[in-house]
Amino acid sequence: MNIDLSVKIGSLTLRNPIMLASGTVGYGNEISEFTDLNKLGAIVTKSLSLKPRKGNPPQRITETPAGMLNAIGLANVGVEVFLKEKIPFLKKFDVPLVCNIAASTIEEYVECTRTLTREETIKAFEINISCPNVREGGLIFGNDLNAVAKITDKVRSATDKPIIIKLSPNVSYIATFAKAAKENGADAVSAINTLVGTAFNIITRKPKLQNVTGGLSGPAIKPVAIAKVLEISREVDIPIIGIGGIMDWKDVIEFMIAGSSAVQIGTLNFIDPSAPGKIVKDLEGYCEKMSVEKISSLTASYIL
Amino acid sequence: MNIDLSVKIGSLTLRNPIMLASGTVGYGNEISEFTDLNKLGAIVTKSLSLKPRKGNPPQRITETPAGMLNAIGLANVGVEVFLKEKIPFLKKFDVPLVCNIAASTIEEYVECTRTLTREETIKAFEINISCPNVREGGLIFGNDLNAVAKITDKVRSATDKPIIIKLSPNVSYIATFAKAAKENGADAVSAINTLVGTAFNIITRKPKLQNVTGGLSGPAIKPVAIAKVLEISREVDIPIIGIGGIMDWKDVIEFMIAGSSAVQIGTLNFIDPSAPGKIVKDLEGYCEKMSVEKISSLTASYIL
Amino acid sequence: MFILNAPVEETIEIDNRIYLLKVNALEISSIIKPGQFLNVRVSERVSPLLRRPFSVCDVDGEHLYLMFNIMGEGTNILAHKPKGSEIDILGPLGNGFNLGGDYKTAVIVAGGLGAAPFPYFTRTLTGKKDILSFIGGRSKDDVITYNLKNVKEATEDGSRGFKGNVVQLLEKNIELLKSKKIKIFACGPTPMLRALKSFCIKNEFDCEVSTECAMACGFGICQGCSIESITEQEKYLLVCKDGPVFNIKDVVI
Amino acid sequence: MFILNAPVEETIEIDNRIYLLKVNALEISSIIKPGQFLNVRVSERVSPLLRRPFSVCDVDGEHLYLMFNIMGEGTNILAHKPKGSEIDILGPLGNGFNLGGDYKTAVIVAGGLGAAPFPYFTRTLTGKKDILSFIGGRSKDDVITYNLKNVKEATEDGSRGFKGNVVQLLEKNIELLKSKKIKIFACGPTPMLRALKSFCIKNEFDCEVSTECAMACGFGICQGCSIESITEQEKYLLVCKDGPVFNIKDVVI
Ligand SMILES: Cc1cc2nc3c(=O)[nH]c(=O)nc-3n(C[C@H](O)[C@H](O)[C@H](O)COP(=O)(O)OP(=O)(O)OC[C@H]3O[C@@H](n4cnc5c(N)ncnc54)[C@H](O)[C@@H]3O)c2cc1C
Ligand SMILES: Cc1cc2nc3c(=O)[nH]c(=O)nc-3n(C[C@H](O)[C@H](O)[C@H](O)COP(=O)(O)OP(=O)(O)OC[C@H]3O[C@@H](n4cnc5c(N)ncnc54)[C@H](O)[C@@H]3O)c2cc1C
Ligand SMILES: Cc1cc2nc3c(=O)[nH]c(=O)nc-3n(C[C@H](O)[C@H](O)[C@H](O)COP(=O)(O)O)c2cc1C
Ligand SMILES: Cc1cc2nc3c(=O)[nH]c(=O)nc-3n(C[C@H](O)[C@H](O)[C@H](O)COP(=O)(O)O)c2cc1C
Ligand code: FES
Ligand code: FES
Repeated sequence: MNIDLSVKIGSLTLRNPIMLASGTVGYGNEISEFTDLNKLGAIVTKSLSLKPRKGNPPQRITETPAGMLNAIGLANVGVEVFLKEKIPFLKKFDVPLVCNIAASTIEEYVECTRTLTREETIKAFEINISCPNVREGGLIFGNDLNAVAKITDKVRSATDKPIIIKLSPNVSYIATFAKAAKENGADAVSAINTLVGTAFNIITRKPKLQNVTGGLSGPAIKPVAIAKVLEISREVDIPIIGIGGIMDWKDVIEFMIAGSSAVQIGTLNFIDPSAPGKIVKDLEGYCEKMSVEKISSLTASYIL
Repeated sequence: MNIDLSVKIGSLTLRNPIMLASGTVGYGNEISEFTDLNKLGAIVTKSLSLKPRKGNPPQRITETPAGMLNAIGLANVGVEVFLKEKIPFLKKFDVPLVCNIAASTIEEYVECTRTLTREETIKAFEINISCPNVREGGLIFGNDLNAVAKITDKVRSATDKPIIIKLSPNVSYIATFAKAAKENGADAVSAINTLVGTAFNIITRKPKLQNVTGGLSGPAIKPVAIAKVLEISREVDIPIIGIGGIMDWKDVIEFMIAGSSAVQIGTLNFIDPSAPGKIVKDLEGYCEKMSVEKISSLTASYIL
Repeated sequence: MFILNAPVEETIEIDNRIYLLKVNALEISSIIKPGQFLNVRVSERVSPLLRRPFSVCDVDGEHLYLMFNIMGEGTNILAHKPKGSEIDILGPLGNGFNLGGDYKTAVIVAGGLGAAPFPYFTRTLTGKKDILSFIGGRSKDDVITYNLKNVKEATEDGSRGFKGNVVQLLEKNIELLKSKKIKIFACGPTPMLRALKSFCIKNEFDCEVSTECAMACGFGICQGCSIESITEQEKYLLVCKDGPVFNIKDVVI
Repeated sequence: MFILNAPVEETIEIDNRIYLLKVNALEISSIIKPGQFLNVRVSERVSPLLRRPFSVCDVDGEHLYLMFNIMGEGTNILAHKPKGSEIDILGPLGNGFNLGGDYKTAVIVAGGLGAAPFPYFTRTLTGKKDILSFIGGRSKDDVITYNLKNVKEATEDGSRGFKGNVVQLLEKNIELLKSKKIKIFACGPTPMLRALKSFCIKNEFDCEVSTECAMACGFGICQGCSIESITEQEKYLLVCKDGPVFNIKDVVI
């Protein structure tokens, strides 16, 4: 059987639905030792800001039941160094590169996008409005419907490439945010970023993370992520990239059934950096066995 | 050393901070075979509504990574049967009984409270505005600040006993809800109820729960619960009952450090119904070892 | 009801992929009845989180036997419990089969792992009633006849015994069944139970069935294991407390 | 870097509560250097979720040795890995000790489990440099001298060797140390490293230190293992990639 694993995110076609999530693969070099990037759907860079960011002081991560908390604080090399030092490596691969952008002001989002869009290796933008570990300019954009609308609109004017808005799960109704993104020109949304969480050391009574709170990721959040994907899928007509706790091909299928066009693999990369490649193979096996000719037919195939 | 495990929730004094969470111990009889109720801080009944409720059709529960989803749908015997058939058993114990109330309208909350408050065995009310599995009257109270304010105010007029508002975690800023509860006369808040989640059967493509979505509980949600407790503790001056994923005495200490005056044990009762009693003993051991004379001194003892 | 750490005495793979776990638990073995079950904590860790329910398969003095195949993580862990380790079991739970009554022949009807409760059932009833066992499976590897008596087999692919499902095998033996004073005791997959229900109603056979569903607690506090009752419309029954054995007429299968 | 399933050949409790795990992993054993580490997946299950980092303790042909004590769930699982099972290891990771340079005597300074990397270190340097080992612990049970050479011991409670901490023991031996051309190689708890740093700066000793911190990936993609650099203010260094061995002057401890 001829299996078609390709999926579409707006005008962008991916050879399969497996993307690597922002912040969990750096700029691609380390993970390329374990997984053939050319076999993946896309890779998303660590969130980039206009200027380099040092990130939060240590301790930045801690394990929790079936999950982990991180408060990296968007440590990144900045747009300029990225273009000069990271793009040459990424150019060597035939895999769509999605640039994730994080900023403290709307102007910074626009400026980053405008600068990066000239680089042809970059095929799309993912706009991180939802990082729970940075609060600058007094705004937590991800929880503010107007901010999301405005950022989407402004970034839309700054590039012709597909725009993906990465949504925060820490809101009452995520679908309203997806709707605002769509109405302001986004091509897709990704869901979800991490949940706000914390943990304390019971001896020192201090938070385990220097930043006090962090973002919860990993299998623990999977049921929440799938519910958010389903909520968006039922209420808004926009491609969804499902993220949260994916550990194997079965989780990928579950996310697709719930409404995802593609998925991103995050925390799993830390545990098994060869997993993304394996999952692509497993998906092919599944489609063969279940006679699924086009994997994209699984998207939102739920029976409620 | 003389260890004082007692804690106060408004005017209510508990002999220790260990309460049994609503919906995870029925009306107390089955669990009394495994844990001596007289040794606990308090027990909270399954949510009661004015009339009996059949609850959701099966399948109602499913396991998830380090957690479980439930969509019981507030199955309960109703206020009348509760008073007639369940109270006589509960009367035999010397443990504060907290009645949890769930309703579809504000009037129903008031009516339930008014009826139950006459029963002297009942020492306090926990108002469940946050059940994710029932949507009647078109409102999901837990996500509506005005509704929470109004329910608290009306219930306040219906009883002299302490009122605890059980908050939903599925909101952007839980502290604003705690504030509304406080300003309208609540004596305490409990945090958190379950997170909205779902899971699909990848063979049938149907949700694993007949109700489609359910409430996520268990260790998976602990970091989220502790962050919500901390958020309330930092912003609102009201006693907090911490709930979410407690598995042992260490988790209890962590919740107390983060701001909880007492805690509730939920999912753990299903796994080890003798655990609540053991945890009380372990807490005593901890206090002895760490020279903590009054366990209540741990509340909000975080060092940020 | 007891919660106890039972020493594992042996884990035997009795047939390909079918395991028998032997544990030592006198408190429970001395009171448990056929059709009752145990809720087993397979791990101290937070995953798998919930206990796993298993019928008592057999009892022999202080020993309890559980029978299972590897369905997922929980049963995989159980199958590899080393001798000498302990497992945390909670039981006895639920109502067992009602063995009394005015019948001469107990007719066991089981599909696949549905055979699990019947070795103990057979042991208990031997000498008191006649026993006839109708055991089905998809193919010969799925037909479990361990410690059963007077077995007639059915396989859907015809690889052993009658070709067809176990209810069709009952139909084929309808004259035999009608000639005796029987009561049916059944356990198996839902489609089998549905067919059996029609069969029993049509032929007016009394039938008790052991049902299965997802469970959290196993002893009545979570309300997770609801099953629709035929007689009571106002509430669901609980598989763990009101069952797992029901009269087949009383519940929606 | 390799990810591979390494067969467990032996788990030895070498001292009370100190375990030595011997695995077979030629790809890694043939290239790993003293001070490098492995990131070990202790379980296939979702809890514990993350890998656990361990220094290479010793190498012997195709065999790798890890040394640890039971700190929590992960090390508890590792300590009980049965012979013949496999563990998933990722490595070699990080930069090892810089063994070269213009010194005659390598001075090992370790506290508690900080001794873990030094058996391999000692094996590698034997015959090339003189070695002096200063090993400390709270009490005699915490002093690990397994496969070390020329050991001087310190315990805080005085139950073995010098009474005091290991840096005080260095102070006591300052004349000896000053009389030789030394380089210090250290690993241990943070308070020890802080004291050692002052000591080295004061006495102008060159010192490499193997640091520890919480890690998710171990190979540079999560940015979780940041450590403050003395020289670079604009960014943090990564313990897993830029370390775990640093010159003690270069990082904030
Ligand atoms: C009262 C009762 C008695 C039982 N007795 C036995 C017995 O004697 N022998 C035996 O092998 N099994 C028995 N079961 C079923 C057994 O509990 C499940 O097979 C077991 O829980 C699976 O656990 P797991 O972690 O291996 O699989 P999981 O990873 O939990 O699930 C693997 C697959 O099994 C299915 N499954 C999970 N739980 C159940 C369930 N309760 N019923 C049916 N399918 C399920 C899941 O949907 C999934 O497809 C009984 C169940 C009940 C309720
Ligand atoms: C580069 C490196 C090399 C290491 N080499 C060794 C070694 O050779 N031998 C050895 O025994 N240990 C070593 N460690 C520490 C080891 O990784 C931890 O002891 C282990 O991860 C604990 O896992 P656990 O699941 O048993 O404990 P957990 O349940 O994760 O934690 C138990 C306790 O240990 C503490 N802890 C957890 N991780 C670390 C850590 N990375 N560093 C310090 N404390 C921690 C926790 O705060 C907690 O108090 C090394 C760590 C690093 C970063
Ligand atoms: C260590 C770490 C760093 C992350 N950094 C970013 C980031 O820079 N930008 C971003 O949009 N998301 C970031 N994320 C979120 C992930 O992209 C992803 O949304 C989240 O981890 C949930 O997926 P998972 O459960 O598969 O990890 C980060 C996650 C982790 C664990
Ligand atoms: C099966 C089940 C039923 C529940 N029913 C109720 C309920 O009726 N009313 C209520 O306020 N909370 C109910 N809860 C929520 C718990 O009281 C508690 O807030 C939640 O489970 C988180 O705690 P845990 O992680 O310790 O279980 C229920 C939880 C579970 C798992
Ligand atoms: S399984 Fe909990 S009530 Fe039946
Ligand atoms: S541990 Fe992940 S970058 Fe160092």
